[in-house]
Amino acid sequence: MIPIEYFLALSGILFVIGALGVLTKRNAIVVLMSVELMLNAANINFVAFSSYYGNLNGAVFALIAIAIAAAEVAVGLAIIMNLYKTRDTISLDEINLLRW
Amino acid sequence: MFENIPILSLLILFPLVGAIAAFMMGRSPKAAKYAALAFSAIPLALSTLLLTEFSLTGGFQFVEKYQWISFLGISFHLGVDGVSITMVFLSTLLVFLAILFSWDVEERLHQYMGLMLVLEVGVLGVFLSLDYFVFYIFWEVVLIPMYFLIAIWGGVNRAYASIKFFIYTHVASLAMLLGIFALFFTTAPLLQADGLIPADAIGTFDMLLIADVAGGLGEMLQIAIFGALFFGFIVKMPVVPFHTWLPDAHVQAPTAGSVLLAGLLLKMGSYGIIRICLPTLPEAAVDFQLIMAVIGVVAIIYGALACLAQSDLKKMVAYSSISHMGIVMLGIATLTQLGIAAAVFQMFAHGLITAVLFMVCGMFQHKAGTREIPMLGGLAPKVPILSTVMMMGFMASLGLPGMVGFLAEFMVFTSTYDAWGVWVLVPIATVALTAAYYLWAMQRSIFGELTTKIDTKHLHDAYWFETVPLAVLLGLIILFGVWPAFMLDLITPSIPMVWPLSGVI
Amino acid sequence: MTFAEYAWLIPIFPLIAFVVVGFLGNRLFKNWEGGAPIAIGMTAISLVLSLAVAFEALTTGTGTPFIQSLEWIVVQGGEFAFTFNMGIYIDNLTALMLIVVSFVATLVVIYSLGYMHEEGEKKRRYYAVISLFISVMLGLVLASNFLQMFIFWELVGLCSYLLIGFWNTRPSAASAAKKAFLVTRIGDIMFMIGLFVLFVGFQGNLDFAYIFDNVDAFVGGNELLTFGTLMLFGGAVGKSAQFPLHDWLPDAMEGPTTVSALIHAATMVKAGVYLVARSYPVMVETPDTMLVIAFIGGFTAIFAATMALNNTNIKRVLAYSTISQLGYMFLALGAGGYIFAQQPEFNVGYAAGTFHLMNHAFFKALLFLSAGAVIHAVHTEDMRLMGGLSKKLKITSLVMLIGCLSIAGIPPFSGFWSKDLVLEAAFAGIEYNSLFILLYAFGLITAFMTAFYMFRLWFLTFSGEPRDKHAYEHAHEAPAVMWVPLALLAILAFGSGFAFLFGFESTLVPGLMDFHPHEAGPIDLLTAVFTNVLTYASIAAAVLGIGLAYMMYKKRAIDPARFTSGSVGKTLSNVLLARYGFTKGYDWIGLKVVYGTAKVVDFIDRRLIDGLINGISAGLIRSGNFLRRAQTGFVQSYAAVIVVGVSLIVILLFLVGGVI
Amino acid sequence: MIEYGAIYPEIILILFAVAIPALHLLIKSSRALAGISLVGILASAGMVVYYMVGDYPAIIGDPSAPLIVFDALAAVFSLVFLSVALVVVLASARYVEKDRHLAEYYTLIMMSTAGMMLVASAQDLLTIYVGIEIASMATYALVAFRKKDKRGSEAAVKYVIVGGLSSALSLYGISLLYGITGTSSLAGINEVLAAQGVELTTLLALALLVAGFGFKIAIAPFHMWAPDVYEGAPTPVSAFLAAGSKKMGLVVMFKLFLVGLIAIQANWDVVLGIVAILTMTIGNVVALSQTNMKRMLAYSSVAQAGYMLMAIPLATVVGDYAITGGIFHIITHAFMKSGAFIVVAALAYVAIGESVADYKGLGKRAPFLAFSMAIFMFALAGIPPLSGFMSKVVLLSASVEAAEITQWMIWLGVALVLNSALSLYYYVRVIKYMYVEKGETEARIKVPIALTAAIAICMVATVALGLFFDPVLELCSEAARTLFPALG
Repeated sequence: MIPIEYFLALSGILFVIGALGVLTKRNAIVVLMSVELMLNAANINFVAFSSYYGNLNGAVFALIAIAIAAAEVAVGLAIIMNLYKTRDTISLDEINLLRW
Repeated sequence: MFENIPILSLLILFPLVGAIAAFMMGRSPKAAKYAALAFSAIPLALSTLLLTEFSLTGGFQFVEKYQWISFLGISFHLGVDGVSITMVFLSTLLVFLAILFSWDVEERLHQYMGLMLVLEVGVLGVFLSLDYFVFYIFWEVVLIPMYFLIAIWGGVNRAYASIKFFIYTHVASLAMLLGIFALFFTTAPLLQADGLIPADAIGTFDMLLIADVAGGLGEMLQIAIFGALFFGFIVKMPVVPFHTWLPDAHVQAPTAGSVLLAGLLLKMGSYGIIRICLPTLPEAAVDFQLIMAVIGVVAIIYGALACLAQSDLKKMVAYSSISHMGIVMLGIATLTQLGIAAAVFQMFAHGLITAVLFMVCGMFQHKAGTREIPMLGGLAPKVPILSTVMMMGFMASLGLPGMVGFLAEFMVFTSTYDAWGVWVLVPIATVALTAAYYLWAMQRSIFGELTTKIDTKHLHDAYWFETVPLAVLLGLIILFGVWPAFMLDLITPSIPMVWPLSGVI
Repeated sequence: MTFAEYAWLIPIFPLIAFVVVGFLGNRLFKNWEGGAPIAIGMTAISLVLSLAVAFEALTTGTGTPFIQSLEWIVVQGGEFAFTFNMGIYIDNLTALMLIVVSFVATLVVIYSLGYMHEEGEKKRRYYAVISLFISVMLGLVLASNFLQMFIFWELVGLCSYLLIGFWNTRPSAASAAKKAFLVTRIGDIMFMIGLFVLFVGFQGNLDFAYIFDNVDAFVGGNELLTFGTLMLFGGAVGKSAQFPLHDWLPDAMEGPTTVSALIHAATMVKAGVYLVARSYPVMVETPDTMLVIAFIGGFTAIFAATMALNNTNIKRVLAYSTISQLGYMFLALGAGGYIFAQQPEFNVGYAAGTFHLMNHAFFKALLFLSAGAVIHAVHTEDMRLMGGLSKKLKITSLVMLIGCLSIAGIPPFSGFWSKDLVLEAAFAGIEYNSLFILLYAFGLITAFMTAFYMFRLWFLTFSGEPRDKHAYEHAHEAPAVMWVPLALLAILAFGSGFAFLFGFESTLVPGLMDFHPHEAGPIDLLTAVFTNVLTYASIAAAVLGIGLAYMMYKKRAIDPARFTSGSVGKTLSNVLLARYGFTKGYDWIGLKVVYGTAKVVDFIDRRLIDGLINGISAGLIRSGNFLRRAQTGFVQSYAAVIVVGVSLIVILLFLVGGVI
Repeated sequence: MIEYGAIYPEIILILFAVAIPALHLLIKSSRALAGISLVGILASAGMVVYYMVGDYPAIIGDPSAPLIVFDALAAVFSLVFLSVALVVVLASARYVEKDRHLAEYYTLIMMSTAGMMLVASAQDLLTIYVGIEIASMATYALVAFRKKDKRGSEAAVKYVIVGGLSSALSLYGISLLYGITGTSSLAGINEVLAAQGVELTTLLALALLVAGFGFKIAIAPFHMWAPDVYEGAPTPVSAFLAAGSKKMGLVVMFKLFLVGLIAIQANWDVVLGIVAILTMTIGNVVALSQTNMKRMLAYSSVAQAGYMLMAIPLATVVGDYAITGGIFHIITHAFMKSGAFIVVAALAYVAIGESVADYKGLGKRAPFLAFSMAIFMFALAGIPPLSGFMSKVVLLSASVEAAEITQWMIWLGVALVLNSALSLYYYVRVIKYMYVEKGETEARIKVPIALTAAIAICMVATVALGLFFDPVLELCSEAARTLFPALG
C-alpha cells in the first residue's frame, strides 16, 4: 500500500498552494476556491490518518468537514455576490473603504 | 454612647446620599447648593462628635467590620485612630468650607456640588478604611470627581491638566495595587499558619491582620512590596521628580478643587505611608530611610526654589505644597516617633493653611482677573480684607509661631536634628527661602504703588461666603497654633502603633 | 499677696488693646484717634503692673527667680517624652527689661498721639500693631523657657515687619520690611538650631530654670554645647543687627520714627542682648562662644560707628549709632563671660552689658523721639536741609542735647557710667587674651567717633543758619503730647546712670550662678571710677570727639569737605555711604545667586522633568498613529499577516519551547 | 439509546430559530418576532439554569473520549452567550425593523448562539469545529445583513475570507494533531501527548490552532479583520461579535490548552504570554488614535482579549484561580462591551454619528445614554468599584501569585497595569466629549424603550458585578475547576 508520507506531502502541497492563492489572487471567488483547497488538504490528511490508524474518527471528521465547507462556500458566494451588487467589483484590491 | 451607632459608615454614607441628591436636582441647582451644604455639614458635625468622643489612647476606635467578598477575604472594615481622626476632621471641614466658598458658582451647579460630595466620600473612605481592597477602591474613586472638577470648571488648559492628573496618579495607584496583591498572597500562608484565617481561604485584605504577620516575609520581598506601595504614595504626595502633575492640576483647577486637592488628596499619599508602609513593613522602611530622607529634603528645597521662580500666584502656592509635603516626608523619614507625630501634625497644619492660600489665589483670580504677580501691586488699600487674609495665610505658611504650622515644622526639624545632627542645616535653610518667596510675592502683589496694568476701579473686597470660610480657617490656624496640645494629644498615643520599632537612627 | 502672681497679665493688657483696636475697631474709632486711647490705656496699665512687679523683684531680690508655668504640650510614651511649658520667669534681669520696655513703650504710644495725628485711616492699624508688639515684647521678656522665648522672638519680628512697612504703598518701605524680616530670619534659623542642640542635649527640657541648674547634665560634650551657644548667639546677631547681619536696621528707618524709637532702638533690637544675658549661665560654659561674642560686638561697634560719620540722614545716623551701641553691650557681655570662665569672681562684664542696655534704651529713645519731633517740624530727614532750629524748637534742642551728651559719655550723664563699665570689662580681658587689646582700642575709638557724629548731628540740626528757609519758616515746636514724653526721657537719660552708684550691679547680678557681687557704697564706687585712669581715657575720647565736631560744624574752622575732597577721602566716604557694599552684596546674593538657582530649577522642572513625561505620552500616540497605518484595508494583507504570524509562532515555540 | 440531555438548550434555541421565519409569514412586526426569540432565549436559559441547580445531564459520547459534556463551564458560558443574545435581540428589535428579512436576522442570531453554546460544552475537536463553524457562518450572514450597505458588504467579504482562511488553518492543525495522536478527543490527545515527546509537527499544529482560534478572539496578529468588520457590521451585530463570538474563541483556547495540551512538553505558556502582551499593547496603542467609536471599541476589545488570554499561561502555574479571573473578565466584558456598542447603536438610531466628536454635549442631550456610556467606559478602563476593575484585579492578582513561582509572569501583571493606564486615555476621552465639551444643540434625545432596556440591563450588570460579585466568582471558580479534573 502507499506509504502515509505521500498523502501528507500531497496535502501539504495542496495546503501551500491554497495559501498562496489566498494571498496572491485578486478575484474574491478565486480566493474562496483557494480556501476550499486548503480545507480539502486537511480532509486528505484526515482520510489518510484515518486509514493509518484504522479508526473512523478521521473519516467522519472529513465527511463533516466537507459538509461544512460546502455551507461555507454557499455563504461566501452569496456575500461576494452582494459585494458585486453594491460595489460592481469583486477584486479584493479595490475594496478598502474600511481601514485605519 | 455611640457603641451601637455605625458612626463611621454614616460619615461616608451621608455625603454619598447628598451627592446623589445633588445630581438629581438638575431642575433647581440653587436647591442643590443648599442640599450639598447641608449634607457636608452633617459629616462635619459627626467628625466633630468623633473628636469629642475619641478616647486619648492608641488603637483603633469605632471599628466596624462587615464581610463583603468572602471569596477574596475582602471586608468593609472601618476604624479611626489618632492619625486618621485628624485627617477625617480635616476632610469634613475642608469640604464643607469649599462648598461654601464656591457659593457663586453658576455653571452646572448641581453637578459641581455633587462631585464635591463624591470627593468627600472617596477621601473619607481612604482615611477610614482598614481593608486594603476597600482602601484602594476609595483611593481610585477620588480621582473621578477631581478629574471632572478640573476638566469642566478648570482654566484654559484644563483638558491637558485633567487627563495628566488622572493618568499620572492612576499609574501610581496601579503600582500600589501590585504591591497590595503581593502582600495579599505572600502573607496568606503566614496567616494560615497562625490560624488567623481559615486554611482554605485565598488570603485576606485586612490591614491589621496583614500587619501582624508581614514582618515574617523575606527581606527582599519586603523591600519590593514596600517599593511598589511607596511609589504609589509618593506620586500622590507628590515628591520630586514625580510631581509635575501637581502644578498643572492646581493652576487649572477651580479654587475649591485646588483647596481639596492640596488640602486632602496630597495627604492621602503621606497618610498611606504612615498607615500602611511603616507599620506593615518596618524593616523595609529602615532600608528605605535614607531614600525617604533624601527625597524629602530634595522636595523641600526644590519646591521652595521653584516657588521663587513662579510669576503665577497659584502656581507658587502649588509648589509651596510640594515643599511642605517634603517636610512631612522628612518627618516620616526620621523613623522616630517624634518625627512621625510631627509629620502627621504637619499634614493637618498644611491642610488648613494651604486651603487659605488657595482661596486667596482664587479671590485674586476672581476679583483682579489675574493671578500674575507682575500684573498686581499696591492692592492692600483697595482690598484690605483680602490683603490681611493673604498676609496671615502666608505668615502661617512660612511657619510663624502662634500659628499651627510652626510647631509642626519645629518638631520635624527637631527630630531631623535628633536623627542626623547638623545635617538639619540643609532642609532648615529653606525656612528662609520660604519666607523669601512669600514676602516677595506680597511686596509685589499687595504692597508698593497701585498697579495700572489692571482695572482697579471696581475691585470688590471679599464677599461673605468668602470671608466666613477664611475666618473659620484662620481661627483654627491660630487656635491650634496657640493650643496644639489638643491635636497632639489625639495623635501621639497612636504613633507607637504606627511605628512599632523604636527610633532607628 | 505678691505682684509677681499677676505678672502674666502684663502682656495680656496690650493684647486686649490689639484685639479690640484691630478687629472690633473698624468704624468704632474712626474719629477717635484710631483707638489710640485704648492702646495708651492698656499699655499704661501694664506699665504700672510691671513697675510693681519689677520693684518687688528688685527689692526682695534674693536671687531666686519667681517661676510660674503651665504645661503647653505634654508628650509622653514611646521613646519620645517631653514637655513644653508656657510660663513666666521673673528675676532681676526680667525686672530691668520690664521697666525699660513698658516705660519706653508707654511714652512712645503717648508721643504717637501727636506724631501720627495726620495719618487718618491708617492710624487704627498702627495702634493695633504697636499694641501687639508691646504685648509680645513683654511676653518675650517674661518667657520662662527658650522655646517660648523663640516664639515671641518671631512675633516681635512680625510686628517689626508690619511697622517698617507701615507706609506699605511706598516701595522702599515694602522692600525694607521684607529685608528686615529675611535678614533676621537667617538669625532665627541659627537660633532654632541652637534650640535643637539644647532640646536634645537636655533631654527635651528647655526651661531656663532646669537648664541653668543642670548645665552639666548636657549630653554631647562641650564642643556641641559651644556649637549650640554659638547658634543661639547667631540668633542674637540677627535680631540685634550685629555684623554681618546688621544691614537691615538702617533700612528699617523707613518706618515711622516712633517705631524706630521703640522697636529699632529701645526694645526689640535689645532682644539679642537680652538673649545672651539670659542664657549667660549656659554661655559661660563655653568661653569660645564668649570670645566670639566679644569680638563681634567690639568690631560691630566701631564698624557701625564709621558709617555714621558722614551720613546726612538724621535717622540713619541714629540707626548706625544704635548698631554700634549694641556692639558695646555684646562686647561687655562677651568679655565678662570670657573672663568669668577663668575667674568666677568677675561680673563687671555682665553688669556693664545689662546696664548699658538700660541706659541706651532711655537715651536712644529720647534721641529718636526728638529726631521725630524735628522731622515732624520740618518734614524732612535730611540734615542738609536743617540747621538753626534751636530757635524754633527750644525744648527739642535741649532734650536732644542731653541725649547727645549722654550717649557721648560725658559725666555725669547716664551713658558715661555704663560705657565706662563696658570699656573696663574689655580692658580687664587683656590679661586673659591679648585679643582684648584690640577690642579695647575699638571701644575707645568708637567712643570718640560716637561723640563726634552725635554732635555733628546736633550742630547740623540746631545750630548755625537755617539751610532751608521754607522748612524753617513752617517749623514749630512739638505739641505737649510729644514734648512731655521727651522731657521724661531726658530726665532718665540724665539720671538713670546713677543707679550704678546705688547698687545696680549688686542687685542685678545675684541669681546668676555663683556671682558674688562685691557690696560697695556709692562713695567707694565713685572713687573707684574716678581713680581709674581708663575713665579719663574714655572721657578724653568723648571730649575730643565733641571738640572736633564743634570745630567742623559750629565754628567751621575745619571744612568737612576737606575729608571728602582727596581721592582717598572721596572713595572712603563713598564706601561709607555705600555701607561697605553690604546692601549691594545682599541684593546680589538674593537676586543673582538665589533667584538664579530658582530660575534654573524652574527650567529643569518645565523642560527636563515635565518634558520627559510629555515626551512619553506624545511618543505613544505617535506610535499609535503609525501602527494604525498598517491596517491598510486590503483583506489579503491581513491574510498575509496571519500566515506570517503562524510562522512566527512556530519559530517562537521552537526557540522557547526547548523542543528536540 | 443515547441521552441527548446535554444539548437540550441548543435544541430549544434551534427550534425557535427555525420557527421564527415560518411565523414571519403571519407576524410582520419586528418587535413581536424579537419577543418570540426572547422567549426562546429565556427558555434555553431556563434549561441551563435547571441543569445548574439540579445535576448536570449525561455526557454524550464514550466517557473516555466524550464528545459533549454539559458541565459548569458549559453552563456559565452558555449563560454568557444567551444573555449577550438577549441583549442584542432586545437592542435590535427597533434597530432592524425597517429592514427586509428581519426574521432571518433573529434566526441567525439564535443559530449562532446555539453554535457557541455547543462549543462551550464540546469536549472533542470535532464538536468544537462544528460548533465554531455554525456560529461563524451565521455571523458572516449577520455582518452582511444590510445588503445595500457598501461598508456592510465589504466587511462581510473580509470577514468571510479571513474566517475561511483561519478555519482552514485550524482544520489543518486539527488534522495534524489527529495524525500525531490518532484521536480528536481533547482528553485522548492529552494522554497521548503526555506519553510521547514533542516534534516539530506538533508545534506546527499548535501554531495553526492558535491562529485558527485566535482569529475568533482577535488576538494579535490575527486581529486585523476585527476593526473593519466591527465598523462595517450593523452595530448590534458588532456587539454580538465582540461580546459573543470572541468569548467562544476563548473558551476553545481554554479547553484546547488546559485540557488538550496541558501535558505537552513545550513551554507554549511563554509564547501565549508574549502573544497576550502583544495583543493588549497593540490594541490599546492603536485605539489611542481612533476617532470612530466602533473602531475604537473594536481595538479596545482586542486589548481586552489580551487580558483574557493572560489567564491561560497563568493557569499553568496557579491553575483554576487564573481561569476564574479569565472567566470573570469574560463575563464582565460581555456586558461592558455589548453595552457600549448598544449605546452607539442607540445613538445611531437617532442619527448621531459614530465619530467621538459627534458625542459632544451628550451629557445634557441624553443623560441616561451618556451616563451609561460613562459607566461602561470607566468599567472598561478598570476604575473601581465597577465590574471591569474587579475582574481585571483578579487577573492581576493571579499574575502576582504566579510570579511567586514563575518570576517572569509578573511581567504579565505589569503589562496589564501599564496597558490599563494607557487605555484610560481613550476611554476618558469619550467621557470628556460627552460631559466636558459643549454640544451645538441642547435638544433632548428620545431613544426607543427596547434599546434603553438593553442598555439598562448591561449597566446594571456592570455595576452589580462590581459590588456583589461573590456568588459570580464562586460560579466562575466552579466552572474553572472543571478544566482541572485533578482538583476534583
